[in-house]
Amino acid sequence: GGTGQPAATAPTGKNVILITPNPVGTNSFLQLSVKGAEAAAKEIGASFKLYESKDPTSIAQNLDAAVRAKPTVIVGVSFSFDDLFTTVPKQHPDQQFLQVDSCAEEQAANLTCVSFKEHEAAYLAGVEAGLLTESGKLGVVAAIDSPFVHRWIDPFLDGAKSVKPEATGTPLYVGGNNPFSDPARAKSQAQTLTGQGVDIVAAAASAGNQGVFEAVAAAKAKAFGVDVNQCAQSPGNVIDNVLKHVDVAESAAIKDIAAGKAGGVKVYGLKEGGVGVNALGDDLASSGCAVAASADVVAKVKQVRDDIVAGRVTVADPLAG
Amino acid sequence: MTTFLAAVLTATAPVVLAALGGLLCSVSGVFNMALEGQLLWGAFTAVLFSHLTGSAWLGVAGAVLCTTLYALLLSVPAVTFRADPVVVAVGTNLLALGLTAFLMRQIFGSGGTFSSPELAGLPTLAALGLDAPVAGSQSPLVPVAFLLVAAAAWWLGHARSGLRLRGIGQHAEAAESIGLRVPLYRHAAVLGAGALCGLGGAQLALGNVTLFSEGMSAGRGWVAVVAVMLAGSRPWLGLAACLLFGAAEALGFRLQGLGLPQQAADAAPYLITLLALVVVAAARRKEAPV
Amino acid sequence: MSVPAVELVGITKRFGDVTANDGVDLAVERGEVHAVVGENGAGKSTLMSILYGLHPPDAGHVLRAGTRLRLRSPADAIAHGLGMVHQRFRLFPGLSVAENVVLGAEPMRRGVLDRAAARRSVADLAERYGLDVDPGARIGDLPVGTRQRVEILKALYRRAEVLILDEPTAVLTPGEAAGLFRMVRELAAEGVSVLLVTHKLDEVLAAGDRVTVLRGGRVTGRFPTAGTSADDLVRAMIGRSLATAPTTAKKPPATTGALPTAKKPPATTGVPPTAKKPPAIAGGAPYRLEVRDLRVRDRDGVAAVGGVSFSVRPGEIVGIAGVAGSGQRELVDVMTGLRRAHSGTVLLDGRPVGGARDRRVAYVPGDRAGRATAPDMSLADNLLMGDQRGFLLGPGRVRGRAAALVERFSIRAASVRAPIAQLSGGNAQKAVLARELSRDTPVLVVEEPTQGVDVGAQEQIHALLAAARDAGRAVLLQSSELSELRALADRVLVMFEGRLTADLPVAEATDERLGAAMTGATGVRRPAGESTE
Amino acid sequence: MSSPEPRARAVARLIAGTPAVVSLVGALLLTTLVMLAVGVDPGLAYPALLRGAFMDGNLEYTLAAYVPTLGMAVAFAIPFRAGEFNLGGDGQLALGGITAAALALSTGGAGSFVLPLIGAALAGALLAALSAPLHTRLGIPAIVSTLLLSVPAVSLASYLARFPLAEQGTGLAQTPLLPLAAHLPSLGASTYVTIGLPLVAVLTVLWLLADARTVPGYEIRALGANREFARYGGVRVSRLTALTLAAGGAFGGLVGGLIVLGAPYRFVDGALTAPGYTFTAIAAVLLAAGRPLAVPVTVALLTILQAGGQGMEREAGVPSQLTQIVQGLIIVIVAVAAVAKARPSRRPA
Ligand SMILES: Nc1ncnc2c1ncn2[C@@H]1O[C@H](COP(=O)(O)OP(=O)(O)OP(=O)(O)O)[C@@H](O)[C@H]1O
Ligand SMILES: Nc1ncnc2c1ncn2[C@@H]1O[C@H](COP(=O)(O)OP(=O)(O)OP(=O)(O)O)[C@@H](O)[C@H]1O
Ligand SMILES: [Mg+2]
Ligand SMILES: [Mg+2]
Repeated sequence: GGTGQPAATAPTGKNVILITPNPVGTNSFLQLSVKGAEAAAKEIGASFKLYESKDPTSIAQNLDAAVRAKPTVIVGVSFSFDDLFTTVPKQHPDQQFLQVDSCAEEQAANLTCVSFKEHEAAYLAGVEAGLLTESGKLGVVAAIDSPFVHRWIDPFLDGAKSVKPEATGTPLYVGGNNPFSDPARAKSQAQTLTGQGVDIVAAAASAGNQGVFEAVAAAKAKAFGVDVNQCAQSPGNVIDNVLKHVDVAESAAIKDIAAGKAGGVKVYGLKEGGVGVNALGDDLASSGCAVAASADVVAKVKQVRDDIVAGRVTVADPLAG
Repeated sequence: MTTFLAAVLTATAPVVLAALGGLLCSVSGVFNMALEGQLLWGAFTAVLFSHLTGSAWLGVAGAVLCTTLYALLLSVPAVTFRADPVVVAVGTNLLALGLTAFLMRQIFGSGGTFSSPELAGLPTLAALGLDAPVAGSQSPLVPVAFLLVAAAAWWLGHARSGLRLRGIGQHAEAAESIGLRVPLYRHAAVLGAGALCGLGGAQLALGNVTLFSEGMSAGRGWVAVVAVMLAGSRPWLGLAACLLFGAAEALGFRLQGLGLPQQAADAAPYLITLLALVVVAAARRKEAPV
Repeated sequence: MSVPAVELVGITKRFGDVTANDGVDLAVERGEVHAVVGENGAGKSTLMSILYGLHPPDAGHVLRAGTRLRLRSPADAIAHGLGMVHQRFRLFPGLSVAENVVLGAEPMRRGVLDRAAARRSVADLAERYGLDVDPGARIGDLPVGTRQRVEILKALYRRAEVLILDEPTAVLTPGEAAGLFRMVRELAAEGVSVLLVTHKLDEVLAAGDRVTVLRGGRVTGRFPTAGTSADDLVRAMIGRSLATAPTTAKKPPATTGALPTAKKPPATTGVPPTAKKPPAIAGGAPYRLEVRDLRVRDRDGVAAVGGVSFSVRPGEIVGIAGVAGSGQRELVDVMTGLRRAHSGTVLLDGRPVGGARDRRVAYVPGDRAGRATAPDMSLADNLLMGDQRGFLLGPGRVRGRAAALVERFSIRAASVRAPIAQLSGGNAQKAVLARELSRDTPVLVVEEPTQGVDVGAQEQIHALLAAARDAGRAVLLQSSELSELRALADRVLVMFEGRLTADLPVAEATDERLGAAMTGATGVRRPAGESTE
Repeated sequence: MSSPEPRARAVARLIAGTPAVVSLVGALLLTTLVMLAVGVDPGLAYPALLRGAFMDGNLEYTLAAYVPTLGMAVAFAIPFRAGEFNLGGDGQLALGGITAAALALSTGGAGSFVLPLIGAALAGALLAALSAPLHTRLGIPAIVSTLLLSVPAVSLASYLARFPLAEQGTGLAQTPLLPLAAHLPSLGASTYVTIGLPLVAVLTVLWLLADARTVPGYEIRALGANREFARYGGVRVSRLTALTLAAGGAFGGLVGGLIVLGAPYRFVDGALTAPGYTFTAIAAVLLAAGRPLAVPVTVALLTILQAGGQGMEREAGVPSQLTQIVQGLIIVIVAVAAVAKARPSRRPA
C-alpha cells in the first residue's frame, strides 16, 4: 500500500474523489454513482474528481493516488473494494472513506458503507410481472452470469411466482466479447425469449437494455428496466423499473461525512426508500411507465411493499445463501 | 425454425460485411485486423448521421463515407509507408474506441448509450412491402450483405479488376512487372473494406438495433478476422464461416435457456468453428506431407 | 544504319555503395538478337530492369526508335512495346496459364473478362510458336520449364517489339532451350528486337547477332557473334582466359577422368590442397550409396519414382539427367532423408538413410532461395545450417567458422553478418557448396550446381566437385546441363517418368542417346553390374 | 567546452535521426494538437503523464504492468521467431491464472507459490501446444487455432471462477483469497512489485540468450526465416513448432499465475484479460521489428504510455477516451516510423 507522503498540492478546499472498479462507459449503475458524487460535491462546495479503473491493480493505484491527494472523502464503488478497504482505511486513519454497494469486513471507524437491498425492488417488479403476464412465461436478459446479477433475477422470478405460482422464468446472459455493451446481442437474446412465448422480459444488461426494449416492442411484449427510469426510452413497452437510488444514498452519505457524521453501514431497502419501483413513486403518471395504466397492479405492489417493510414478507437474498 | 434462421441472418450480417472487407484486403495482400474499430466507427457515424439528418439512409451513406475515410488511417501507413498493418490496426482499433466514446460525449452530451425514439432506424423488409417468412424481419442491408458476397465472388472470378486484385495478392512483383499499380489496388481494397465496415456498422447500429453504445462492435470485427483467415480468398467460404459461427452462437443462446452455462455458450461458436476446420482439413489431407 | 529500335544512353545506377551500372551505352536494332553477358553481379539484370521501367536510372536515358522515353513503371515500358521475361519468374501461382498471360491486357466482352477468348488466343500463340502449354492449367501445378514458356507467352501476347529475356534458359532442358532459340530467331525475323541475358556462351554465339559484355557495371566489350570465340567473350567478362574452355563449350565427351584441370583445381578456388581421407565404408561394401527398387509417391498418391535401383562407388561421380519433373527431385529427397519412400531402400555405407535429414549426406539443393538458404538470414547463419550441434552456440565461433569458409572457398561477401540475399547468385551458390563440402560426409548429392552462375564461378565449382570425388566421396550430380554431366560424371543415369531409362558410361553419353532416354526411349544398354537386377 | 561541441552535435544528429525519436516527436506534436483541440492544457497533461508513470509512488504500478506485458510479449515473440503467430495470449493467461488459483487453494498453500506457478506455466503451455499438431498435421495455421482456442479457454476459466472455485457470498465471480503461503513475496514495501519482476526479467534474458546463442534458438530463427531450409538442415520442424508454441504458452500461463498470486491474491473473472496485455504485447513485439533486444524497450514504451495515461486522467482531468485516442495515434505513428528508416531509399545514395 502507498505511504502517506505529503501531497504536492495540499487541499485548500473540500474535494471528493470517486473511484470506479471499471471504466464507467455504458454502466448505468456507475453512471448513477458518478452523478450522486458530483451532486454531493456541488452541494458541499467541493471539487470532484473521477478515477476510472481498468483492473484490480489499477484500482489499487487509483486508491493510492487518491490517498495522496487527501480529499474530504474517497468513494469506492462496489465489491471490488472489499479487500482494499479492509486494510487501507486503517493505514490512513485521518482519511474518510465511503464504500458504495458493499462493505469491507472488519470495518474501520473511518470507513462508511452504503449498501442496497435491490432484491426487494426486484421482487416488487416480479409481482408486477406475475400479475401482468398472459402467457405465464417470463424471461430475464442479464449481461453476465455472476452471483451479483442473480440479485435481480431470482427475486424477480420469486415475486412473480408469489402472485402466479405457475409462472416460469428463463434467464439468458449476453456474454460474449463485451457483455455490458452489446445491445445487438441482448436484442437477439430477448427475441429468443419472445420467440418462445415469453411476454415479459426483465432487462439487466446494462447498455444492452435498449436492445431488449426494441425486441419486446417488435414482439408486442413488455419489459422491465433497471437502475433508472428507462420507460421513456421505449414508450409504452417498459412496464416498470427496478430502481436503486445509488445517487441519492451516496450523496446523502457524502454530505453526512462532510458534516462529520462518518462510519457505520447504511442499508437502503424499500423501508429506507433507497430502492423501489416507479409504481411506488408520486410521479408515476408522468413516468411513462406502462404499469401506470393498471391501477390494480399498482395497488398490489404498494401492498406487497408494505408487507416487506413490515416484515410480513421476506425476500430471499441470493447472495446471502 | 424461421425465427432461428432470422436471428442467425440478423446477427451475421454485420460480421459478413466486415469479413467481406477483410477478405478483399487479404486477396490484395494486406492483412486487415482493423475491422473491429472500423465497425465501431461505422456504427457511430451511422447513428450520428441518422440523428443529424433524420434519415436512416443518410445515416448509412454517412457511415460508408466516414468509415472509408477512417480506413485511410490504415491504408496510408500500411500501403504507402509499408508499416506493419497489424500494429497500425492495433492503433486504429484503440483510436476508434476512444474517439467514438469521446465524440459521443461531445455531440450527444452523454456517455454510455445513445438512443432516442426519434432516431431513425432502417425499416424492415416487411415494412417495405416484402413480407417473407425469414426475410420480413430483416433490414434491407441484410440481403444486401449476402448479395455483396455473391457479387464479390463473381467479381473476383470474372471481372478484370477482380482478377488483377487476386494477382496482386499472389505476387506483387509479378503484378508490378505487367504494369499494374499495386499500391493503387491495395489502397482501393483497404478503403473498400472501410466502406463495407461502414455498411456493417450501419447495419449493426441502425438495423440490428437503433442506437449507439460504447464498444458495441463487441468483438464482431474479430470474428470477421477469423472468418477471413479461414476463407483465404473465397468469399463463399467466408460467408459459410460467418454463418456457421452465427448459427453456433444462436444455438448457444437457446441452449442457455435449457441450462447451458453462459460460458459454454460463449465458447461454443469458437469450438464449433475449430471443429469444422479440423474435419475439413482432415478430409482434405490425403497423405501427410513428410 | 537505321535508328535503333531501342537505345540505352549513359545509364548509371547505384544501390547504396554498389554501382550496378556505370555509364552503360547499348543499342539494339530492329530484328536483332542482342546478347548481354557478364559475371554474376555485373549489372545485367539491373540494366534490363531499368529498360523495363522497374528502376529509375540515376543518370542516362532510354530512346525508343529515336524518341526519349519517360519510364516511370513497367506500364510505360509495356505501352512502348517492351516486354520482359524475368530471371526470377513473375507469375501468379493461383491463376491459370491463360489468366497469367492476359492479366494486364485482358480481352473483355461486355465489360466482363472473356475467358474463352483468353484461352483461345493463348492456345493460338502457343501453337504458332510451338510452345506446349495447357491454357487452363494452374501455374502452381506446372513444372518450371512450362512456367518459363508462360513467361514468354506473356511477352508475345502483348506483341512486344522489344523482348528482354533475362537468363531464359537457366531452368530449361536442352531440348526446351533449343525450341526457345528457334522461336527467338523466328521473332527476330518478324522484326522483333531481342535482348538476351545469359551465362551460356554457346547460346550467345549460336543465337545472337551481337554481344555486349558487362563487367563491374561497365561495358567491356562489344562483339558481332560472327568470328568471335567464347574465349574472346570470357576475356572481356573476367579479364583473363579460363584455364580451360568454359564447360558449356562444345567438346567431345570426356572420359571418366573428366577435365584434367578439374582434378587439379586452380589456386583461385582456394580448395584445401589435401582433402581428408574418406571415412571407411562399413562392412567393406564396394558401394557408398545403394538405391534398391525405390518407389516414391507424391502427395496425390501418384508414383513419382517407380522402382529405381542404382549404386555409387567411392570416388565416383554419377550424373542424373532428365526432363524436369521426371522424379529426380523425389529421388534426391529420399536419398537425403527429407522424404519417406513408399517402398525400397537407400543404403549409405550399408546402413539405411534416416527418417529426417540424414547428416551422412552432404546436399546442395537446386532451389537456392527455397531450400538451400534462408535469404534473410546472415551468411554466417546460412553457413552453419546442418552443423548446429550441442546446445550453446557462441556467435563469435559461428562468425569465425563462417569467415574461415569464406576465406577457404573465396566467397565474395561484404560481411558474414549481412543477409545472404545480398550476395550475387554465384557467390550464394558457392556459399552453399562451401557449407556442404566442408562437412566430412561419405556421400554428396548435388542438384544444378552451376545454375545461374557465371563461367568463372562454374569453373571453381566444378573443381570443388572433382576434389570431393578425389577425396573418395560418392557424388550424385543432378544437372540439366548435359555438358556439365559429361565434364564431371563417370556415368550418367537418365530418368523419365520416375524410372531410369539409361545408365551410360560417360563416353557413350552422347546428346542423341541422352536425348532419346530423356523422352522415354527405352532399350538403351545398361552396363552390366552397375545397376541392380 | 569547445571540443565536445561537435561530438555532441553529431550525437544529437544521430539521436534525432532514429525512428524512435522521429516517431516520439511526431506523436507529441499530434497529441498536443488533439489536446488543444479539446481544451486540455498540455502543460498540465504531459507532466501528469510522466508523474503518472514514474513519480508519486506510481512507479510500482508501472512496474506491475510492465511485468505481465513483457511476459506476454515473450509469449508472442517465441513462436513468432519460428514463424508462428500466437494470438491466444488471453486464453493462456486466463487458464494459467485459474490453474494457479486452483492449485494454491487446493494445496492450502502447503507448498508455496512455486507449485501454482509451475502449474500455471504448464496449463498455458498445454493450451498453446494444441495448436502445433493442428498446424503440422492438418495445416491449420496457428494464427487461426490460437485465436479460436483462446475464447473457450477464457470461458473455461470464467466458469471455474464462477462455479466450482467461486467465493461464496460475494457478488463477484472470483475465487476466495488465496492462502498466505502462496502469495508472491513482494520486493521492498510495495505489494505490487513482487518477485515476478526479477522472475520475468531473468526468463526474458534467458530467452534473449537462447535466441542468440543456442542451437535451439538458431533453429527457431531458421524455422521462421525459411521452413524448408530448416527442414533441409535437419531441424525437427514439427517438434520445434510445438516447442515454441508451448514455450510461448508457458510464458502466457506464467503471467496469469503471477497476476493471480499477486495482489489482490485471487482470480477475479475478467481481471486478467481486461487490461489488454495480450495485444499491447503483440504491438510491442511487432514494433521491435525482428530485433528481440528491442522488445523490452518497446514494451516499456507502451507500458509507460498506458500507466502515464491513467495519471493524466487523474491529475489533468483528461478523460479516459482521450487517453485512448492519444495511445492509438502514437501506435500508428510509431508503426510508420519503425519502417521509415528500414526501407531502402529509392533515391541515389
Ligand atoms: N471468387 C473466386 N475467388 C477465387 N478464385 C476464383 C473465384 N472464382 C473463380 N476462381 C478461380 O478462377 C478460375 C476460373 O474460375 P471459373 O469458375 O470462372 O472458371 P470457368 O467456369 O471454367 O470459366 P469459364 O466461364 O471461362 O468457363 C478457377 O481457377 C477458379 O478457382
Ligand atoms: N535492389 C537492389 N538493392 C541493392 N543492390 C542491388 C539490387 N539489385 C542489384 N543489386 C546489386 O547490383 C549489382 C548488379 O546486380 P544484377 O542483378 O544486375 O547482376 P547480374 O549481372 O544480373 O548478375 P547475375 O548474373 O547473378 O544475375 C550486384 O552487386 C547486386 O548485388
Ligand atoms: Mg542478379
Ligand atoms: Mg541477373
